[in-house]
Amino acid sequence: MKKILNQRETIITDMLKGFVKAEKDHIAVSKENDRVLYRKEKQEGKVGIVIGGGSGHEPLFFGLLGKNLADAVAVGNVFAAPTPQTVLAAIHEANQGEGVICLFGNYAGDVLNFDLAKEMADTEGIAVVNLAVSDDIASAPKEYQVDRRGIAGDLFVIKEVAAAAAKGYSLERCQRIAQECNQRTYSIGVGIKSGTNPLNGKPSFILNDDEIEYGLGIHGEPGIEKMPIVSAKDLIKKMYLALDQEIKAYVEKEVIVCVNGLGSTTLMELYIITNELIDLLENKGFLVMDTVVGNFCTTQEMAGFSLTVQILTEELKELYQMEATSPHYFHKEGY
Amino acid sequence: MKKILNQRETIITDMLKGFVKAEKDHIAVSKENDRVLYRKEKQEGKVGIVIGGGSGHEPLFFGLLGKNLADAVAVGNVFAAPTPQTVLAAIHEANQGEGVICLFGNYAGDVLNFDLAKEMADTEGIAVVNLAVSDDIASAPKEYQVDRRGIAGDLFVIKEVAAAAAKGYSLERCQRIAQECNQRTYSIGVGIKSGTNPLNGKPSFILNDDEIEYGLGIHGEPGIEKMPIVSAKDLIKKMYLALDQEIKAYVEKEVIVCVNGLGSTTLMELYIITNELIDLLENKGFLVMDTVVGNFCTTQEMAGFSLTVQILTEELKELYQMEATSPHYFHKEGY
Amino acid sequence: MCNQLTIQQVKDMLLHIADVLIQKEDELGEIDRHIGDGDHGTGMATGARAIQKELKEQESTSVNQVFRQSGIAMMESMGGASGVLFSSLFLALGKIEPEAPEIDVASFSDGVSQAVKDIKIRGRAGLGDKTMLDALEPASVALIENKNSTFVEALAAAKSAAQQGVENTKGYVAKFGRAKFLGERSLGYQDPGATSIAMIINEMYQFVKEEFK
Amino acid sequence: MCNQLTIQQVKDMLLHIADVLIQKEDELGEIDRHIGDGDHGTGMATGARAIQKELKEQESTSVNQVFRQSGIAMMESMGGASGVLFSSLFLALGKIEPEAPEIDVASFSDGVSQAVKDIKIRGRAGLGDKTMLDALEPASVALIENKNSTFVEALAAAKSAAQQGVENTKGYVAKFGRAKFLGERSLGYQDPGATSIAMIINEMYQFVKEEFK
Ligand SMILES: Nc1ncnc2c1ncn2[C@@H]1O[C@H](COP(=O)(O)OP(=O)(O)O)[C@@H](O)[C@H]1O
Ligand SMILES: Nc1ncnc2c1ncn2[C@@H]1O[C@H](COP(=O)(O)OP(=O)(O)O)[C@@H](O)[C@H]1O
Ligand SMILES: [Mg+2]
Ligand SMILES: [Mg+2]
Ligand SMILES: [Mg+2]
Ligand SMILES: [Mg+2]
Repeated sequence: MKKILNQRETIITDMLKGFVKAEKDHIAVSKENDRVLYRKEKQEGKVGIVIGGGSGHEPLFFGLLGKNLADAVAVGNVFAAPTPQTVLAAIHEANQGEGVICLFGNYAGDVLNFDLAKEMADTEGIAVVNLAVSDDIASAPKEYQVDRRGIAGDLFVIKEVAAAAAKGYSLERCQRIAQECNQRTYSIGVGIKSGTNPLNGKPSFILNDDEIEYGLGIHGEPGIEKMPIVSAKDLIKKMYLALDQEIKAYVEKEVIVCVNGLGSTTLMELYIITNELIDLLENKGFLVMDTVVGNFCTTQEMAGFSLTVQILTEELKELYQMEATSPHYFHKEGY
Repeated sequence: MKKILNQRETIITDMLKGFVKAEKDHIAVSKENDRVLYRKEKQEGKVGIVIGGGSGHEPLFFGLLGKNLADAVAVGNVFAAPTPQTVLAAIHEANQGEGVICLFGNYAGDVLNFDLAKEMADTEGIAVVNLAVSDDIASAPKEYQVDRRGIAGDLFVIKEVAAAAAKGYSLERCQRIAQECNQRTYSIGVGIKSGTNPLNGKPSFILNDDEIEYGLGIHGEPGIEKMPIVSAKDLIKKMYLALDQEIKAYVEKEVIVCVNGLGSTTLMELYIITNELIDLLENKGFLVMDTVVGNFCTTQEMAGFSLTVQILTEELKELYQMEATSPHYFHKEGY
Repeated sequence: MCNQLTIQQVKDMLLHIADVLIQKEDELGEIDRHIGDGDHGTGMATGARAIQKELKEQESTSVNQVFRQSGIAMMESMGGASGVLFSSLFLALGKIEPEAPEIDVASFSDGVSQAVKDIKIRGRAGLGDKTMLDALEPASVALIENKNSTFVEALAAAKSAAQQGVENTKGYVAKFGRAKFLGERSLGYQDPGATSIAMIINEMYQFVKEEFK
Repeated sequence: MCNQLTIQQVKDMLLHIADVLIQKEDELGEIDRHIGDGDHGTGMATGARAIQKELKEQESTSVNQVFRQSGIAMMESMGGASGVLFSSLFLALGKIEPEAPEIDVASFSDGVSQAVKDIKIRGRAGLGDKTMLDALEPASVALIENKNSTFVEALAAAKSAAQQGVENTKGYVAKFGRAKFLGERSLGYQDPGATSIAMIINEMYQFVKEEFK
């Protein structure tokens, strides 16, 4: 493994220190738990937004702390959900008396730890709602949508639920929006070359030079199948067809799209992919309201990418269009 | 080479198409030359900002088209400066009668092509100023600062010169600022693992598993020396000492910092690096006004990074602090 | 022959288990790489180091407390699925009534049964779902069957049951944890969490065999 | 024996050179990889394809026009340092007065001398700076010396001079182009641009040898 770091024992701490130094005016470390960062500026009387998960997916999650975005983040070890104590501390930092909503990817570890934290917060009288994002259509069939794992769809769910909180909506309304927004978000990914886990220096999987992993997870978990590498056109068509099964039944036709790089896939490739995807969506009668392209949810330096499509409602559209600013994601209408 | 693309002949076109589709409300292709993109919204009566260079460094350059940033971009082939005709078309798109300033990295190819374009524009009566960014301290000694090549320092120079133009400053004043800002910008990079040129599928260089290339250029040009890989602390100290030689004499102590990833170096590593760099700067009495961390100037999926420090003046600081928005870079005070 | 474990013995046993888990980091990681995200070894090693730190730095006034300290150390350090679930094992052993300076086979067996229940409630998985339960539940059954035997006999039976459980996981399709997304592709691979459980129980057995020989 | 090149012959010669440059893409890229950014082969091949397209699609009414069309095709397609500099070679040949349907050795040699001057002005490099000039300038000198010889003799001399020039670049430290940042590390490697020049002149020689045999 060739990575620039000090000892492997301190990678998370060193990374968080660097981040807080870079963002010193805006972001601070929780006094209760050094795996928790929070946004310094508080907006009074709103539902708190906690996000979190394992490390190794940067800029998710801490890169989304910001205005009209997340209030606090619970940071786990590499690819491991944060502990209940860490999540609880994040809840404390985000809580302003209106309740807290926690958003995380749907993985056994995250569900277990966030659920425990919620139980602990309950005993303190803090109302907490947990929502596990489950956008990865490759991981379970439609009938088991809530069992799917969470991948880059996190971005849209966090964006919109945080906007709802920033608008002053109640915890109940935020929860309803979170569910709806998660339900309307569909992603699929492929792996092209494994990244390496910085703790053990090992690749997550091995592929032949002409092979890709179709439908893989963002921790390098194997996907649906290994398949030969094909052209961007053919690959995106295959992926789009899988997405189309999920979205074709909607009467609403306005969508937002995210083409997410997993680490080392170049922006050049991501835009070549974008070109194919938008054509396919438009040919099927969808109206692409906005497209974001970049590395939001990574797996270390894995080569690969995911496509995310969210079917908008009027409400979600309004939330999506709200201005938002954070170190690694921003949204601004008209520039 | 494992990259997701169609034919290699169309990679630039496909990429630009994807980008324009993703940014359809804001960015369009020039009718004069399909290698030129421009920002649709025009701010009347300002100096036009043209940026450009070879492809393969995405998000530079087209990712910086935006509000208070660049007006038009001239896109070259992979690692090859744009042709004079392309640059001229970009000048046409950016020109609003107040003259145009072209910003690009200081490479023989870019200088030759931008100079030819300027000559062509001169004959049309368009006042053009060319500024070749030369921030890479590894590429030539201090006495030959203008001979240095341009790397991630492009970001700060473009940001500030574009802000000057947006403030309505004259072409002369923009030129003076561009020179000053370039002179006060210092970078140094290291390569850890080569990226591959998508046109020929070849790595730019080969390093042993325990070797890094110190001082390399953003096209994979060899650097100062190959050296064994060391800890983040030791490496950043070495790089900082080289930077310190350049910046220690300034009476101004306020700086901005960019930690730029070359492609596949993880954000985790970049923040570990940031942590070391900011400590060193602060220990030497510098005041870090702002830090940006991410992939701005890449070399395909190369592993490696560069450090950039700019010594601010009051004028540059004010320009830097101006709000700016583009698809892949934004600046907003307070969030 | 004495058939109780004292505070010190339980401490030594847990420290020994922790040593082994740290040594096995790569092996466990490798197993997780096939059907999960490859971090199970690192997770267990992190928990093991936390146990060592806690037990070496803190006094314990009961066997229960030793287990609780270990469980909390795991829960606060590991994260992930196994952070919650493996700490449940030790936390259940810490809950045995009454607080006592030693533990016998019967209490130990009851504690493990309680752990199986807790883990099932938390994780909602059952036997055959290709999780740590496939090793822990048969081990627990073997312990209860040997409630009145010696620690050595009971743990020998538990160890074999757990190992058989690990073997069985190879034939199961995962329904919980990261491997659940794999479907049939998880067939043929053993479950990492079950492997850790079998390791832990085996090391308990090795420890008591030495201790009571 | 005839010692002039007609419009058609110049076209054929340039198409032949273009074929060879396309074949040599990898070889030239490899040379650039050592001291530059590895794209010289791609650049020349791009220019070569543009020449082929232009010359096959467009009529030409003079030898000068053939050279100009080729130069413009390169300039508009290649970019990079070599886009400007290699097109200068053909643009200079296109500027020879008067416009004519054939070209003789003397005019050709004058055109190449003019190209050397243009390239020096544009690129500010000189002999020994490890650039294409290290091949082109000696070739130009050899052509002038053989102004009154046949094309075959003149190009034979030019070809040898250019090849020697490429050899010489191995001993130079680069002062222009990407390799200039390498300092002493550029020693021992030949310059890619000079290599292309030697290739082009060699193929001109091969072409006239066939044509006039
Ligand atoms: N719901 C569950 N019930 C019981 N055990 C589970 C459950 N989910 C996961 N596990 C266990 O956790 C193990 C994986 O642990 P680990 O790799 O450390 O965590 P993660 O899956 O978060 O990476 C699995 O092998 C399985 O035995
Ligand atoms: N200033 C210059 N004068 C003459 N030739 C130059 C100059 N700069 C570069 N070259 C030539 O260009 C060649 C490199 O061309 P190429 O690789 O296609 O372009 P780039 O350097 O833009 O990647 C060098 O080998 C050298 O011969
Ligand atoms: Mg994990
Ligand atoms: Mg080049
Ligand atoms: Mg795991
Ligand atoms: Mg080159």
